[in-house]
Amino acid sequence: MATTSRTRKRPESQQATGARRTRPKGRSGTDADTGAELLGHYRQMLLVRRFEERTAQAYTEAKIGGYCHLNLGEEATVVGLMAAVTERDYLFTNYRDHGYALVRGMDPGRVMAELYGRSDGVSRGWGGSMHLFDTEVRQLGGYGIVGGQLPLAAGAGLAISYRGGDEVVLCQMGDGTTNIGAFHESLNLAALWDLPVVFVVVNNQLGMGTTVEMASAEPELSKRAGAYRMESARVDGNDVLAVREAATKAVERARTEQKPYLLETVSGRLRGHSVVDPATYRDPAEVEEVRSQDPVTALHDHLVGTEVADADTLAELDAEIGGIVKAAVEFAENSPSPDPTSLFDHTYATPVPNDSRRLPADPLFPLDPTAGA
Amino acid sequence: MATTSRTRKRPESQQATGARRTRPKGRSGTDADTGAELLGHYRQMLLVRRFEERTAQAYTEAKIGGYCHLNLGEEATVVGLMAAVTERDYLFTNYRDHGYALVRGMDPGRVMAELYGRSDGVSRGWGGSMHLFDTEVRQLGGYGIVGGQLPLAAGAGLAISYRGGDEVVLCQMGDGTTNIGAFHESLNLAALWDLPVVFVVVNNQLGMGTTVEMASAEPELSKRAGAYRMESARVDGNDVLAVREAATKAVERARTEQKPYLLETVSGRLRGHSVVDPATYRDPAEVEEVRSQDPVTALHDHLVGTEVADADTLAELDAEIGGIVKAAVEFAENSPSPDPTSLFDHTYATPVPNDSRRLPADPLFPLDPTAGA
Amino acid sequence: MAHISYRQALHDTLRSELQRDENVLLMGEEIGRFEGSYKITAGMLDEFGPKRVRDTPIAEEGFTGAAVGAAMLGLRPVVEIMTINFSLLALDQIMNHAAKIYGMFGGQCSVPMVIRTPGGGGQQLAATHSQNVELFYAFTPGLKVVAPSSPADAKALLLASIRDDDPVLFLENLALYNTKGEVPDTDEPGEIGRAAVTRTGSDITLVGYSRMAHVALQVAERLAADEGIEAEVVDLRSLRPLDRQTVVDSVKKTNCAVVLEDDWLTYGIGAELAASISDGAFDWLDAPVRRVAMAEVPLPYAKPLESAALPSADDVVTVIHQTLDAVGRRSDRVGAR
Amino acid sequence: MAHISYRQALHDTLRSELQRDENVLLMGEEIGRFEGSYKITAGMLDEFGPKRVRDTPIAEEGFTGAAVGAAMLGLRPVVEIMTINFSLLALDQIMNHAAKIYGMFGGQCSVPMVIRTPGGGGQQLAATHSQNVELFYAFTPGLKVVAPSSPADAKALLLASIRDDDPVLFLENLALYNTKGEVPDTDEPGEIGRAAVTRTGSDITLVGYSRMAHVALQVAERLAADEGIEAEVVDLRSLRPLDRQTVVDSVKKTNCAVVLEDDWLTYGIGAELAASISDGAFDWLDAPVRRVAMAEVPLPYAKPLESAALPSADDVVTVIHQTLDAVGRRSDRVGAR
Ligand SMILES: Cc1ncc(C[n+]2csc(CCOP(=O)(O)OP(=O)(O)O)c2C)c(N)n1
Ligand SMILES: Cc1ncc(C[n+]2csc(CCOP(=O)(O)OP(=O)(O)O)c2C)c(N)n1
Ligand SMILES: [Mg+2]
Ligand SMILES: [Mg+2]
Repeated sequence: MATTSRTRKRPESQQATGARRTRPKGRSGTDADTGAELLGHYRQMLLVRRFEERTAQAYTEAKIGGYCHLNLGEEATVVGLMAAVTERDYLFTNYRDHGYALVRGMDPGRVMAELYGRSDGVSRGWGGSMHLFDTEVRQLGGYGIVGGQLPLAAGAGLAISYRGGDEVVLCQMGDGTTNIGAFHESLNLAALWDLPVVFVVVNNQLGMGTTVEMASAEPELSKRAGAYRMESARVDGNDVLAVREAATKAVERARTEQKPYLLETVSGRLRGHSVVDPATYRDPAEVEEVRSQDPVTALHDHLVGTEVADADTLAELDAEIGGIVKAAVEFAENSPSPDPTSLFDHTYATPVPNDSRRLPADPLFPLDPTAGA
Repeated sequence: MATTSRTRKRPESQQATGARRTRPKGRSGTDADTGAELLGHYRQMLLVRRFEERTAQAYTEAKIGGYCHLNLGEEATVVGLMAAVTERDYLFTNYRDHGYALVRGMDPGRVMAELYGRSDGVSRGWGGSMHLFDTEVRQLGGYGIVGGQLPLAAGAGLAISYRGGDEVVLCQMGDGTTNIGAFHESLNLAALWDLPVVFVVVNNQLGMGTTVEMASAEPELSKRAGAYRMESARVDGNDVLAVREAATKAVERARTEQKPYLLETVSGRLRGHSVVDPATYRDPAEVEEVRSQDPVTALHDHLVGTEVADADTLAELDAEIGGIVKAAVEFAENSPSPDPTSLFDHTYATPVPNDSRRLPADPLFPLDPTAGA
Repeated sequence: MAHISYRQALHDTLRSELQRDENVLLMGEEIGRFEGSYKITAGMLDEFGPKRVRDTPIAEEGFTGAAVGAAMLGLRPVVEIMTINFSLLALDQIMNHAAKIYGMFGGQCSVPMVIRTPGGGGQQLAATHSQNVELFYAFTPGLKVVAPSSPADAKALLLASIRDDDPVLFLENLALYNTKGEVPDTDEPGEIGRAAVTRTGSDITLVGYSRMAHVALQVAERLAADEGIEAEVVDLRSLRPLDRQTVVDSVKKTNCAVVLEDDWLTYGIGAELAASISDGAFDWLDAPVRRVAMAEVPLPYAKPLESAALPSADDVVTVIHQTLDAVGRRSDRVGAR
Repeated sequence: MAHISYRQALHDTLRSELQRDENVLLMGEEIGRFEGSYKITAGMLDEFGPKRVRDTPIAEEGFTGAAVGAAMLGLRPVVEIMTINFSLLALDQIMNHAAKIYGMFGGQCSVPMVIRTPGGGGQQLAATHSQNVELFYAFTPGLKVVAPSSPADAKALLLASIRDDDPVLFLENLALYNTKGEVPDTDEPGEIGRAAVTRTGSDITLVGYSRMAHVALQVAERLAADEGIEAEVVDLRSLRPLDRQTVVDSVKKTNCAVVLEDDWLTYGIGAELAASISDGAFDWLDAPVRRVAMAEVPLPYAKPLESAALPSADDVVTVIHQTLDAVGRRSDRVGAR
């Protein structure tokens, strides 16, 4: 199997913050250790922020096609979650997956190349924005069918448990996803079979334009864990340390007790559902509220306020990140498009006779050479 | 629409017990009113019991085909539930539906004729055991796909609510059904949209051979209502009055407050999952336990013990019921099989050109009359 | 007559049906506040309110099944499933419930509902979001399946679908939403179950539906202009029931045919057409019936791969040429190459 | 060689594969404690324990998807879906996940799993429990679909399916479980993607798969004995990939064909066969390719109605006679009627 043991490079999240952490003393009393960690988190959040902003631009320049969903406003959640898992853990996400890929340690150039549909893309150009996959960092796919990744994650947990491993599966989803049948079936299976899966609901308070209250009879989504006797928690998704702490607890519990967990992080969506959505349906006050809680700005100000870093240092960091994003775009621009002759390369892993390799105008049977001119 | 207003005969359940009831004083202190009610319930339970026993026999005589699931052991639940709804309410069930049909007021002969696949059957022989349907008594189908009836029931509730009606939908299901996606989606919709639907889990403690504990991470199934902020209750399904009381509360709440409800009744299955299942997987002690709680025997003994009726009277009643069942079988035996020429009568309600009415050997196009001999 | 887009025709028709019949209601994800993923229902929540324009949770099986139940009690729900790919999640409710309830209960209860859903590929939506699975519905007795290719048919068939007492799968197409055409002002329902000859010609028959009926017309015009080849175009319009006779009658005239489809070739919709033509016009056919269809792969995201996999107008022209070559007719007409 | 039933062949093969490979596990509803709805897995829970023979809740989408996820990490789950009707509830996981993951992520991760499920009708199970929807899987690139008709093929193809790195839909049939045949003792996997000529003959080609390949053989023997008509029988064995060449080669010899299928006619599996034969053997065919299939109705419960709707051996004989009449060959052989 492609997804089993290999030497792996240390993912970005681990480089910055180390595998096991203790809870920092609290937001106000930031000590030196916590300060360094927070700075590391800030760096990653900034990477997501700048990458996504650049992605939006590339989309409007028609460099990127299809559907494209950004993590803008979810940076603290993404980084907090990724800080809680180790490199041997597995990750499944929905289609809103760029940030996870970056923080988990995929090369930004290869992520951007995927968005560009190039052959150096993490999914070789076959997946695009919604379908980032990299065996190396055990990110086993972004999925475009709402809820589709949940049974898969339960199954990955089953494989781990079957083999007696101590890896954990983190399965991300949106708030709207908690209303689909697969949510129910997957959480029940995971709880019933004691599978090490942490289900994370990234509650950005909207489906596309649908609010949580319009879609979920129980709008405190973490409470739904009760239907499966599953432990759960709800945290502020704009607070990277709160997310990290809650996720660490969930992951460790899954690892040591082989029990699933439901974690809800509450944050906001800074833009439309996808790049093309102007989100005119949103109340300006609501948008203002979300903006006022922008986790990147907030952490910036906190770092400066607690004197972990001064504004100039952070501006330098921003410039450095800008360079990484620019290089990613250049890498993507220079990567070749997949060759049409590779169209039939990935239908099957085990080749079989009579597999169709016909292009749309190809005949089913050789044309009669005697006919016509 | 077939299912809207018509004159309806009073269903069996109403004949016996009247539409609104007050809680009897308790099982031990049976007063006269309650005694009469209980006798009525006993009569219905006995009808279900004897009908199902006769059905099992007919199946072994190969008079009945396909799958056939009996309500043996669930008589108190069936009768208690049917006593809580009025004739204007709607009923959806799973495939284990004979008892509901009888108590709801379908003619036993026409029910048996359906099991026999005859043209006088309630579904004209098209449905069989699993698919009893009768517009007259607003029993809108038994359904063979586990969970399939739940979205339908939510939709019926939607239609009532849309029109501002005060009917209630009662939607029966088994314990195993609480693990399928449709359960989650339907309960969420009903709660979200304030639909007058009472979901009833008839917990007979088994799927086919699978126990509740093997299938549900939360084996107290009524607790799953919490995921939808829905009210719920769990009652002894062998106690007809307890079921009736709990169901009445749920139905009245749905009717007056337009809120769904989840009611769980706990009883047992006296035989295999279906007529052909010898249930060898069951522990003899478990079977003995279920037998010792046989609701028909228990109510018989209670009626005698409280002197509501003596054993002879009940034996007479049994004989009378025997006659009804015998007549039902005779009716079924004498009912003609549907004519094969009616095969294409029920594909569409609105006829359209080019609809296929071909039998398996019919040509797509007229055969060339000049070819062959 | 008004010259409007396919999208507008759908929008206007839904609106007028909501006005006409209190029993009609719209249900679906994001159709209200978001005004529809493809904006077919723009403005309708404001005009008709949340009772009649109902945003649903993401629960395809649940809300589609709820529409079936509501239809059993006499409402006439029009469900939007955002794209046909997501309809797979509702397939049990569509195939085992909507399509079965009338027959399985011996004709006691009809299910008057419509499921509107767009198919389509070619938007770089990748493997799971670019499928054309109308086959599954077209295969199912008890359902009716229509697939209009023009704004006028979109209107006429939507009217017919909403007023029909059976469940109708109404197939739209992402690539058609912005196409324009003349649409009558009157509310005249079309006839479900009839194909149309949308262009007459005597050289070859092109058969298609939805987007590919549109492509067939374009190709036919181009061939007529460039090469003097006169293709007859049959737009199926209805996939179930299927109007084989109109197709076969055309082929009896032209003696050859090419089938255009947007789905995968093997077992696709076109297989039935090729089989039916080969049967019904057996003695008239001068060449095998060829199909132009999607390459049989999970559709890739990258544009060059996607383009290679999807049937194009050029592909259709190639296959028409090869077919006319096979019957020896093209060389007659355009001279030896 | 052992003379055993199709059920026994499946049972024995599952058992030996569980013994051979620690990564193989069985999952499904009622396969353990209940020993399987159709008893294929009888005794296995006792022998292998609940870790490897896993009873699941009623949650087709959930447990099928879980098998996909487990396969992504290298297990080789063999899922039983009780009947193919219930697979509709898992269709999204099968079609959008199992079948897509290898291609959609650029070939990084394979999905080595098997979904075993029986089709069938004719057991008075009524409309929702008597459908044959293998078409949906056969239509889907990324899946492999096999449909053995004999105990020997059941064994060989199940071995191949379990050892294949792609998701395989393994179609069984209720009516075949008790049929018997010779089965080799050795564990030799069959080849997915190849049809077999199971009887040679020169008068007409009969094409079928699963139960209908079995019926085709019976009909062929009967015709040979009663009328001296020698039919060649092609058992497809694999629906995806589809071995058209074997079918067409046969028809080039016999010059006519009848296709047998258990599903509905319009858009059914047989449509592709009729279309492919009509194309590939165009110049050899002496009569249209006819299909014998299920009447296009929700299948009724009552026996006389069900029998009328289902294709029978007699129906096949009728259509063979008509086809031979059409080519003028039957009158030659059996004399003018
Ligand atoms: C089964 C399915 N139904 C509908 C859609 C269309 N769709 C894509 S994203 C989305 C909203 C999802 O909301 P949420 O789960 O909150 O995730 P978010 O986008 O906010 O991250 C919808 C309805 C889909 N992709 N899959
Ligand atoms: C979707 C689906 N999966 C599987 C089945 C097969 N099946 C029929 S009944 C049954 C058990 C149902 O158990 P429960 O819900 O407890 O109902 P009970 O039979 O006990 O009344 C199963 C698995 C089915 N009919 N539909
Ligand atoms: Mg959201
Ligand atoms: Mg049960």
